Amino acid sequence: MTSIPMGPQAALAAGVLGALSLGLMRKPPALALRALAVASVAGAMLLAVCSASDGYSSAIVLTDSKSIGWQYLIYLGALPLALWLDGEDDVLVALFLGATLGMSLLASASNLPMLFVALEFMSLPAYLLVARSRPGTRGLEAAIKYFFAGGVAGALFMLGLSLYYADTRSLAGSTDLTPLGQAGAGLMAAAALFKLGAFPLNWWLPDAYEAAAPEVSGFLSTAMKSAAVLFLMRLCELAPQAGFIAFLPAVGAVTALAGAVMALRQERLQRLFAFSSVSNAGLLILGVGAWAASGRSSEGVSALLFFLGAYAFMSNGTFAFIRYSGLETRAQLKGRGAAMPAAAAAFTILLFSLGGIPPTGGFMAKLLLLWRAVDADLYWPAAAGAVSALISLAYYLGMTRELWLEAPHGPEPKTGPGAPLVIACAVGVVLLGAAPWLMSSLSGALTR
Amino acid sequence: MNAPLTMLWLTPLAGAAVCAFLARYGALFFSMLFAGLVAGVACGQSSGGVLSVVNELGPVWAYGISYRLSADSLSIGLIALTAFLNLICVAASWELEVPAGYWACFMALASALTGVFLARDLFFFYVFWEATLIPMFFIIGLWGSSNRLHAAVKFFLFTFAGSVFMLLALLALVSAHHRITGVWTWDLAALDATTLGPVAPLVFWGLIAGFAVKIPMFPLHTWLPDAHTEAPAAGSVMLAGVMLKMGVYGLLRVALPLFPTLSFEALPILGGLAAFSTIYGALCAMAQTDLKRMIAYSSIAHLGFCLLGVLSRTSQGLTGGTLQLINHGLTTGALFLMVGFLYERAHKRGLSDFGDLATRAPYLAFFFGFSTLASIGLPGLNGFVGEFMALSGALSVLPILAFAGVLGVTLAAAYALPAFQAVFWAPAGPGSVSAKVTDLNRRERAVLWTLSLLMLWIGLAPRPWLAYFEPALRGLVR
Amino acid sequence: MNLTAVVWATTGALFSFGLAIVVFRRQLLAMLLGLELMLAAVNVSLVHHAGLFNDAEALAVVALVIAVAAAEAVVGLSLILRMRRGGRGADAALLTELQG
Amino acid sequence: MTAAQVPWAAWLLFAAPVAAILIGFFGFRRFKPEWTHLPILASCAVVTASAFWLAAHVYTGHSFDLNLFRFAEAGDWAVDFGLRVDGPGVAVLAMVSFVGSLIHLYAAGYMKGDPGFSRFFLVFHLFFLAMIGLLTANNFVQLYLFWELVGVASYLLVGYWFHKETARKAALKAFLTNRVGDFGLLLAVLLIVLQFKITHFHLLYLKAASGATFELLPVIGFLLVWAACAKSAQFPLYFWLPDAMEGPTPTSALMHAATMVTAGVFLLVRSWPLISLVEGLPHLIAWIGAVTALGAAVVAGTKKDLKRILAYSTVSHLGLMMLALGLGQIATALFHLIVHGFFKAALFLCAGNIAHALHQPTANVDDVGGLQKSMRLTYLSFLLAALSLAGVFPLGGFFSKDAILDAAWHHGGALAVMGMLVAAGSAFYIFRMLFLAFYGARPEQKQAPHAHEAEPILGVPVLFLALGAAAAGLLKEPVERFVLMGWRGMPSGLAGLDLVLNLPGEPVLPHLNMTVAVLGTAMAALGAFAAWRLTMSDPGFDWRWRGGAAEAVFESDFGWKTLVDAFVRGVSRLAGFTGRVLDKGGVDGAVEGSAGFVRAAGAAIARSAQGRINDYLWWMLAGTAILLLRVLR
Repeated sequence: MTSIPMGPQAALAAGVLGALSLGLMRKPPALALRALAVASVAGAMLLAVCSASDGYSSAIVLTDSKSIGWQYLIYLGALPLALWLDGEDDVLVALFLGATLGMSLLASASNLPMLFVALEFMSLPAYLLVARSRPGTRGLEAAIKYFFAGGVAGALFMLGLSLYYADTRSLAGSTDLTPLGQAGAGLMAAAALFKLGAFPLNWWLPDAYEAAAPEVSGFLSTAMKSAAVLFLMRLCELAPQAGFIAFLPAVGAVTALAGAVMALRQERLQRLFAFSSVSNAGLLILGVGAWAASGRSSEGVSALLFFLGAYAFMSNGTFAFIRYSGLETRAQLKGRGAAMPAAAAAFTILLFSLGGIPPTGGFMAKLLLLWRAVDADLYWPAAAGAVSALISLAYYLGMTRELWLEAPHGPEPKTGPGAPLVIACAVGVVLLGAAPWLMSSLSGALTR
Repeated sequence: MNAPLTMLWLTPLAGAAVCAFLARYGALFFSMLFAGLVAGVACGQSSGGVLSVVNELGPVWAYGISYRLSADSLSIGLIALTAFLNLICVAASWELEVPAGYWACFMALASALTGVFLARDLFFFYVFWEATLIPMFFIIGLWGSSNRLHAAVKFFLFTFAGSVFMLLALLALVSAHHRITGVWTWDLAALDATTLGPVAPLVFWGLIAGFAVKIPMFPLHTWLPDAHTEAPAAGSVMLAGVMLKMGVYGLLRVALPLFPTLSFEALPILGGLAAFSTIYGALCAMAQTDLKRMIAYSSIAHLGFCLLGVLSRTSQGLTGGTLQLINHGLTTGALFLMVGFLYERAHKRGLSDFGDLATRAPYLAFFFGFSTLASIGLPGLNGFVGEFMALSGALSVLPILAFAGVLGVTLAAAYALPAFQAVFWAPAGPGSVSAKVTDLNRRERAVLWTLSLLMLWIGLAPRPWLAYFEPALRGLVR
Repeated sequence: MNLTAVVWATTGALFSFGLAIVVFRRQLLAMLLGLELMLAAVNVSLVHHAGLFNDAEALAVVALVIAVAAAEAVVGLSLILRMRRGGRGADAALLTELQG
Repeated sequence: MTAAQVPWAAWLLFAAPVAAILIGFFGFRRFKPEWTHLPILASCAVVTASAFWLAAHVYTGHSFDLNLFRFAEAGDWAVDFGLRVDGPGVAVLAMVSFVGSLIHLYAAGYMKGDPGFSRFFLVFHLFFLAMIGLLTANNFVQLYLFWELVGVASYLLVGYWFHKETARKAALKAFLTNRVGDFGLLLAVLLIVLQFKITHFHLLYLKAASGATFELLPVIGFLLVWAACAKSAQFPLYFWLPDAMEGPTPTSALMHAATMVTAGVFLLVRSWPLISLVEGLPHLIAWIGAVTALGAAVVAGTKKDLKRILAYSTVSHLGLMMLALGLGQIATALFHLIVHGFFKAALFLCAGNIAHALHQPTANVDDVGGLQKSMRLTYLSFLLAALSLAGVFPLGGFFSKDAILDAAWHHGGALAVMGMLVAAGSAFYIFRMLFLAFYGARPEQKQAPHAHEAEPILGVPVLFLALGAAAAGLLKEPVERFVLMGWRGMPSGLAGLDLVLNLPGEPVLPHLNMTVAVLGTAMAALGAFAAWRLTMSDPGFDWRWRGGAAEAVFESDFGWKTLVDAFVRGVSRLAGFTGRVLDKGGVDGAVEGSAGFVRAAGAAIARSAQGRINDYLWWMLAGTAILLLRVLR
């Protein structure tokens, strides 16, 4: 297969343009818009596969195994939204594809300004997605909070970039850093941590995930989180001597704990899963820290890749269940298992997977990540990560208990679309758990 | 000869799937099939009972994780216990009006437990270990008694807490081993923990944390009374009968072989806790007013004896402690079943809710009394042999521990007999529900006869049982 | 006192000023201005160092930052306006429906 | 010697009871419960015949001891089970089987019509079987097995009338107290395994006497004594026995005469070669025995319940046996054990006949009086047994008691005085009982209107026992010979213990010492006279003195029972504290509390940013600042 330079990005950009063009029509055909979204994401995925063997590289973009792998993750996270988003709204489609394009660019960016541009390219549509995906002002409120926090993070990144540039005279990375450059790297890392939702830079995240439509939250928590992880990894690569790297495990541990602790007291499901995603982000940061601490080993990359892959199934699946079931709070979950057995069973599997119970993908993901931490002698952060998994299990089990073991009350909620997706995601995590080599050999074959 | 071992854990799992359609008939058929398979494998073992079948399908994934099963007499013994109690549970719950999931959960549980006892790759060991929690969570949560929800979650979280640290310990072990030898492996036989250096204590205590919760050892025991009390009768049987054994099995299979010196150095602490557990469990049992809770606390005491024996690392201690695992499964299993029968009839479990049952239900009284005597270590029944050998082992290593253990034996009568008297001998009080209690039916009697005869057999002629386990434990003798 | 120090002082002052506006003000539009100010402050330093290092690439970055700032302003303004139209004003302190 | 050469009689000892119990349990109990006693009585006959045959066999020098099968084994640790049919064992066995069989026969009449007839007989026979096993065990583990089985059977029998609260309490008390004693035995056995690696009596003694030092030996010896104190109802663990007469009378008779309390004394006889090696331990045993004998004799004189008087009398007589043991007079102790078995069984069954006549489970001196006329056979039996107990020449008790007093006299000092006082005390309480129950009919006593002689099945066994008690003095020489044979070598290749062990006071019974005989008889006469003075010549005395401080002292056994009760309360309070406060509140409280702690932490974090953008930004800046500080250090 011959590769097209920047093919995936081009596919997505075409999708954006296509969506906007369709929007010129008086009444844009919903089916066409949805098909366009799916086609763009799928096309990007296909083109990414094609570019795996001989990728295009230049001064500002590159194609390496990570960029390919992460593109898969991003498209995997985006695909559910492409399938289920509101096809009536051409702008929404354009925003979605635009954000995906930003992520895709982020995955390929090889220098700092490109990272910044990609970051903003990803973020700006995301703010609007959050604002627009649901009627009412809650989404707007969340988007404004998200916007200002993100804006400050972007500014901090740029300040860091300027400090770093002033110190190293390079926009692409350097090994030797004075305190000036260290500070710059630290500020840039803060921006990456913000995107991941590291505590205490996480506050925008629960608001955004709660206010957005569930499928959008799923998209943000999977595709965007994957992109942000790579963002942090690129920073580690560009500034291998940066002092923040040693600090990452601690940040990860604190985030994992704080996220789990906060999620425990949530009543609204989307907010709960938002905090759960914070907790998982903490594990990811820990994983990045471990990867960096162990000399950026390929095992560390595969662990992160696996975790994000599994998480793409788990998070998209849970948010899809929220959308499908129409249940908004934990109290509403009570006793609903019997009414929707298949989807609820799938949801339960996803919950167990999120809690890290074998034989699910979530277990393998946590195992691999914590193993990297242990392997890098990061015992305390690893223990904290394990404790966060334990705390998180309290609410995952709590939801299982409500779903199956308690008696229902109140009227039955109206179910929406999406049940097949929940089930597909559950099958996915079970496959990942039962045959974890599937993922590694697949990504191995595809990234080479 | 690879297939049988894989079949061993796959059969009940297949049974779980079939149960979804055939419910109790599927469960019965597959439990019998499973038991038959276990018997077949046991017969197929070489006469010495030593490790005879290794099943390796080659590395299935990176980092030395491989699918590796093996069965020595210790494994097969515990699997046989699993299969037997599973069959007993199916027979005992035969007339319950429960959905198909009930039977499926039991079969899935048997499968996971079998996996734990078969796995020789630590990764799979852990996977099976954790997998046992899921069916048990539903068994307690769906078919338990009034406070079942709290108990189910507490059970899951508490035991998970222990095993999370066990997992970290395993990871550290494998990593450290890799660092020293350059080989990634999770193979129990290949791992050598003696050269780990400073990581060794970390790994050891992490493993102990996981096992101690499961055993359970004071002060990590408080999940057990709740879980046992709330679980349905058959659930309690599997919980006490087999799941608690996982902890001791873990010690025998993983912690002791990997850390021969550390485990010995830790004897004062671990043995002390075990000995204390025997007294503490007995004292707590004395204070209980709920029959099931009392038996649950007695389990803590009984497992203390197993631990004392196992930790002593003497021939008699190890063998006796292991036999005590089986004994406890039979005896406590029988007791839990009978409390379950009572609960099915009267929906009460309090000591003061009953009375005069010896007159109303003589069979029940007979079996309950018999099992109680076995449980308090009456010589001639199974409990004595295990306790005696375990204590004999402990005595030769750290006499004060055995002293405490003997005190625990003494105290056992002080909770078991008053409880027996309150339920079976004392006249029925004003609020008593004894009138609802009918005597055991033919099926229930058959189940209890089976258990009782086994208790008697082990009690009178334990030698074949000991001889069966001894070769597998020989390597652990210090 | 060399020029670099002056530039850093200017950058620092502007950035801090912008940051202070964003953090302390409750008026959404003012906060947006503060955001723009922060990006602009960075540009001061970038332009200086691009000249110092004789690096055209950095100048390109300056242009990019301006473009991004503009895009940000567009998005921000649209959000703020929609919020006002939605009837909840432009006071940051009132946007607390989502919390916990 | 192989198992094939074991005489068939030895096998029958076990085969017959086991078969009888199985047939009774699976056959008669279900289909014809009122016939359950038939196979069991047959088994009694077989056992008795076998026991006597074996006694004769041993008497002619054919003791044997062999391991039959390996009970448990692990590595170099092993326990064998076997049979030891030697002098001391077979002597007691003969008495136990004979007396026991008579009691069985009696029970068949006594328990007739009881709703639990079948259950009673099965457990009763199990009790009997356990004692047979205990007497023929050839090692400590086997002995412990039957020792416990005896305890369990007694528990079930004492609690036989479980609808009565007193019966339940007494059963529990008996079992738990014995359990406290078993603590000693179990630990002793464990220590024996540890120290000697062997539990076989004979080999163990040979090893112990080999000259090597065994530092655990004193502990083992002490624990064995402790165990014997519980089973044989000696101070400080005697208190369960008087309550244990809550069971049906045949149970009490069997328990006091043959199967239960004798086990402790027998344990000490069996382990005598070990105990004698421990400096000072025999002396301790003697003192325990003397103190118990005297105290119990005094208390027995104050009791009103017929069976309770007899129970304290048993305690007292067991004390005498211990005294004899402690003074090294093993044969004397064993001889008294056998004689005591006869007269005590007879006395209990007489008390049972009285209660039976009154149609009550037990009889009180308030209830009866003047039975001499209405129950002649019982009276006669009681008289014979009582005279034997009091040590009146030429009845059995005279010889056995006299031998003990003689030994004490030889030892001199306080033990001699105590021995004499016990002789007086015994005569006092048994004559008091005799006078109160069979003579007079005092105004304070309820008239027993329908007291009538018991039917033959109740009367005849008693008479036989009483005759046995009277004639048991003849057994003195054989018992001596039996005991002597106990230390001898065995044809199966065991070296004689008498050669290697310098057993103190080699069991040669002291010859009749005229001084002691006269003095003992005088003391007995004194006791009898005192009893006559306080009952016959001052009939109201027994009722007058009660109710004061004196009765409280006697009722609480000089305060010891109060102490024990306080201890029991203390333990149960400790259990309550552990189970309800420490475990629920403390340990589990910490677990349950952790969830609340995590929740509170979450709430605290949430409170710090209540949805305001500015707060979010502050948090961001704080986080970034910390990161920068860490980076720049």
